[in-house]
Amino acid sequence: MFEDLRDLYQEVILDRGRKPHHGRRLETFDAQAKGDNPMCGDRVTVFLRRDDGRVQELGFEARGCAISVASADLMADAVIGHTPDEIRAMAESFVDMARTGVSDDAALETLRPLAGVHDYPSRVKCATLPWAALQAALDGAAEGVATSE
Amino acid sequence: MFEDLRDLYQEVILDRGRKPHHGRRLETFDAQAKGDNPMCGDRVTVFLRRDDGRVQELGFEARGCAISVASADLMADAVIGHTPDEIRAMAESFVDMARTGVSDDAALETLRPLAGVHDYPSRVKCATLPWAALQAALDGAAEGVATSE
Amino acid sequence: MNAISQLGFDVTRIRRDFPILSEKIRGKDLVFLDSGASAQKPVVVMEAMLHAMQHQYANVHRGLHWMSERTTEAYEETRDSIARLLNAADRSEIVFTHNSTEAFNLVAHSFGRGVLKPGQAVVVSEMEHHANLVPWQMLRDAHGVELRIAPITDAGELDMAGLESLLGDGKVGLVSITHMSNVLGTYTPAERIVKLAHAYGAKVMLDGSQAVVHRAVDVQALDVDFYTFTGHKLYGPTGIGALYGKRELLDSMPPFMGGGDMIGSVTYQKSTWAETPHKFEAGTPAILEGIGLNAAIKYVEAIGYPAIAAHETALTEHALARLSSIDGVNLFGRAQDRGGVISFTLDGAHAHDVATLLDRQGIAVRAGHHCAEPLMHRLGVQSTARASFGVYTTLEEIDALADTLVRVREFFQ
Amino acid sequence: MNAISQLGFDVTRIRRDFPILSEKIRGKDLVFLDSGASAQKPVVVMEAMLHAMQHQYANVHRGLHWMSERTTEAYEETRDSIARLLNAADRSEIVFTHNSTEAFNLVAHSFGRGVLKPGQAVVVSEMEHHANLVPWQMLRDAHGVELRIAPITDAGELDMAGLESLLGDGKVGLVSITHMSNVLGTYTPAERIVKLAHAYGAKVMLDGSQAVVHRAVDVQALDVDFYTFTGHKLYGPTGIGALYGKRELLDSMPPFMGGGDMIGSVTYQKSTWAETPHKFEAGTPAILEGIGLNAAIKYVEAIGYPAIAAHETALTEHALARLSSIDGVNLFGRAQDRGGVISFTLDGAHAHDVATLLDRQGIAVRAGHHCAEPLMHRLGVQSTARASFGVYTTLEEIDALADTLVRVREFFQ
Ligand SMILES: Cc1ncc(COP(=O)(O)O)c(C=O)c1O
Ligand SMILES: Cc1ncc(COP(=O)(O)O)c(C=O)c1O
Repeated sequence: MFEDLRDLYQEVILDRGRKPHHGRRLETFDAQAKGDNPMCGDRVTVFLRRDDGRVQELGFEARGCAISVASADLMADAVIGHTPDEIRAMAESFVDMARTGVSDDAALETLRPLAGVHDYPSRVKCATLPWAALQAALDGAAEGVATSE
Repeated sequence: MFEDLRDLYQEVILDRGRKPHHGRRLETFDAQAKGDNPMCGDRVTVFLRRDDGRVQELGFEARGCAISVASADLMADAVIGHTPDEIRAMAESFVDMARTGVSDDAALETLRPLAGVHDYPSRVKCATLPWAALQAALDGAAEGVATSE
Repeated sequence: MNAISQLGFDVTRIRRDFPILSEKIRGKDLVFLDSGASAQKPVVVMEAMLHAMQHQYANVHRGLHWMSERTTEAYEETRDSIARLLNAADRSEIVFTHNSTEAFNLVAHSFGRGVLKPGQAVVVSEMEHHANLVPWQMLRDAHGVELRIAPITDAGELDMAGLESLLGDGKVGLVSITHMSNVLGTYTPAERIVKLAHAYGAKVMLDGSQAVVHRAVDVQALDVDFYTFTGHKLYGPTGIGALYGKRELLDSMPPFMGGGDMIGSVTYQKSTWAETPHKFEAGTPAILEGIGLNAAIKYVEAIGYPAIAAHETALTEHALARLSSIDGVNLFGRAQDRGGVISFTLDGAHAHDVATLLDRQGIAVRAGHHCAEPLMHRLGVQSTARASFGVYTTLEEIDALADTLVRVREFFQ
Repeated sequence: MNAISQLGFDVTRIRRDFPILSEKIRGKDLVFLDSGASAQKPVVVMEAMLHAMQHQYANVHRGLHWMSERTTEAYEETRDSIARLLNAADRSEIVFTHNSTEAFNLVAHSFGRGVLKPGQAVVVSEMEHHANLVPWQMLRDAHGVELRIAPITDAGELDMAGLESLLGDGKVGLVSITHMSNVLGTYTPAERIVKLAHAYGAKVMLDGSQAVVHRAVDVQALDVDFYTFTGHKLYGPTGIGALYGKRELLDSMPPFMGGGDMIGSVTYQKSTWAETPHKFEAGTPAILEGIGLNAAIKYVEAIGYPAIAAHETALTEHALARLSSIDGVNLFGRAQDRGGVISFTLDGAHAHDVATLLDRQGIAVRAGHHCAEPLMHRLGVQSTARASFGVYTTLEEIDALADTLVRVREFFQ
């Protein structure tokens, strides 16, 4: 019945959505920020620990759908070890991929399973919300962000 | 060209609209009130002198169209010598006639030339404005009325 | 008994009035179960708006020419229709707004700042739409009016004792409560609320955005002070709604917005206001939308509220029976008196994911907080999925929802 | 040169897009010279709205289903079109309103109460529509902001020296002026106004309700802070308009109305707001009207402003020449830079009577104070008649007006 949804809900998304690897508040962290999707009430709070100018650890607390949780979790995998500038570039590429469905940015390899959201405009935000929160954390925003676009 | 407008602009209306008989502020008066038509900025101020429970004299200042001036002037003719209660009844009949075009009220005989307004809904107010002001004057309203219906 | 006669009227015929219902979504038949967010429009509404644009249109209230006079008549006839629909005592008690949200903001501004005094209080309930919460918060923060929250029971009904205890100190100037919850489907006991509030000297505003779609409303019988609904949920166009207010209350309130059409006379020093209801209607109104709404109201009246209510009851009972029999489906709200709006969650799947999977099969439901975040907290969830019904909804569509939900559960297991 | 080529484009073809123009009024051909009050609608606008209602409609911003997503896309595309029309730097600078009146009230409320401080001043001119006067009076009376009136010259142009002298004390926070007068047809020197006001530290709002119908507007080139127009005058549906605001200004302002769609998150204690522009857009928007407005904007763009402006100039010059040659006709406004709106009176006849007689011949003009009472005082009249032109207006229609006016004068002699 839902064959065609497999492009959106790939196995890794269902898995990570159900049992994320990084779904916890860090014990010690240097920055945190939350992202809200006011349309649906979803919220992701990101905690990060930096060292040597690089993100060493990232955890998150999320209330949200499989897409947003999986996206947060894959994001954590992807950004650990990277500098804020690298992460900002990655975030930009990612948002672009979520909207268009394609990307030639090699850095996004492990994030590619999320490209399927582009077919479901209202779900694009689910995938990009954790990235918005992460950027706010990097920018030191206290209040966090509400994505409404 | 305007033959069909003769039912609205009868000779008496053009005459009275141009040269009203009662178009002046009374030197002494017991009551006054103004009526505003906010849609168009027309205004009629009515002054009246009572004696023995009857209206003895009525004057008015108007800025308005031929219909409203003629209506005020014919109203003055019609109400002089009458009691407030009689005038209120007359006003009610008149408004009814202006809306429907017909009336079997004999008291309205001299006002009948104004019945043509019923065909021009936005002009009905022009004809009824002086009557609204007169009623306000009888009721002792200070502020006057703004007809917006 | 077959499905159609069970519904109390000929739903097949009704569906023909809504051309959009034969659309395909990703190759599947559209099953539109999101009428609570906004209803589809019958052909008569389209025709009324089209006719105006093709044959009879000009600005209203201002022109002295034929087109303007006729357009004004058509537009103002809608006020009569709304007065009839709500059984208002007088047409001047009907204020055109752009939706219910504007009606709440109007009352919060004009009654709230103009009549209520700092130190007085406004009561809303735990199951309000943001439209009936945020304007009062803004009033609280700007004007020093207290905001009190009337509790609901675990069944999702208004807790009348709780409401009464909020009224006890006599400070409450206004009780503003939904007439039907857009999340739980609960009808509130409007008459009792009004009696209770009036006994404590408070005025009452009811949010009829959902209620008026399903049941006859009689503002005089309810003795309610303010009532609002929004056109687009009542099969009318967007951009038009209405506020009912008792004449003497409306008269006592200052205007909300300033501009053309709401004035008596204007000088730089001082302007005076037009009479009720015009003093609340600044600027060029939603003329075409008013004309469309009139057609919608007549459409609803032609079907008749008894038939609509019977249809809604049949659908709701069927849906509650079908959905509650599915393992892992949780239903919210068990009010005695409830209407055709059903919120649910599915164990192991987020409401968004459920909605996306349903959508893949052509089934449109809403998922999220439904503009009622505090109620979500009260229910202990972040979001729910919601199916809501209209005059054109069929039992078969509800079956499609139930059958597909079973598969959704399997997908996420 | 014949009339058509004189107009710079094929008005016959354009008239076919407006079916209402072939209506008869009391047996006479409709001559619609009241477009300044509200314009007629081209078929493309009707079709866009009809198509949405027939094939693609649901509430926006909320649903996760196909119909809602597609409707949201269609509606939000209008924001892009408006941004393009006004040349805004970013689509987030476009706030949907219900008309220009609401835009003024929004700015008077959110900027006026939220940013301006008591003791500061707002400047409007002597030729404003009530929409750009009454909201500031209400702000003055509620918030202690002074209201200053910039004079106009006897020719009906803005008195720039007079404006400058009002700015001298540095108290003025906002200058809010029409970009084109709906009574005199005057275009104001928007760029100079903005430069001047900015030099004194004041922000500028321009009322483009009339201007945008006739000329290309570039808010970035003007460097204006707020700009508004109303859809129904731009050949779009009623119930929709727009406010442009510079992003940082909009960001600095509190919301106007509260409700759904404008929130970040809601708790009883405190709510946060959505981002600009959504924080100013409470409740279900005018979805169908937004979709219709998009079609109207594209229609105007397809004709092109150069052609529209040339047409308007030709009509206006012809009308001024014809009307000024009629004995007893008085024209108001002699601005150097003026557009297709002409106010006049006729000696010995009140404007209403003139309008009624014209209407009898099928000619629709407006008569009254045109929602500009203080300007009427300034001109020393109670009311005027007004002819105003659209893309579909012909030279022949102006001739019909002029010829009939001669007869009207005779009638009242
Ligand atoms: C110059 C001007 N400003 C403002 C308005 C108000 O427009 P609306 O009534 O659509 O809000 C109008 C038209 O009525 C106008 O001509
Ligand atoms: C109960 C309730 N109140 C108010 C509203 C607000 O209606 P609108 O957005 O049309 O103003 C809605 C719908 O969104 C609703 O369901």
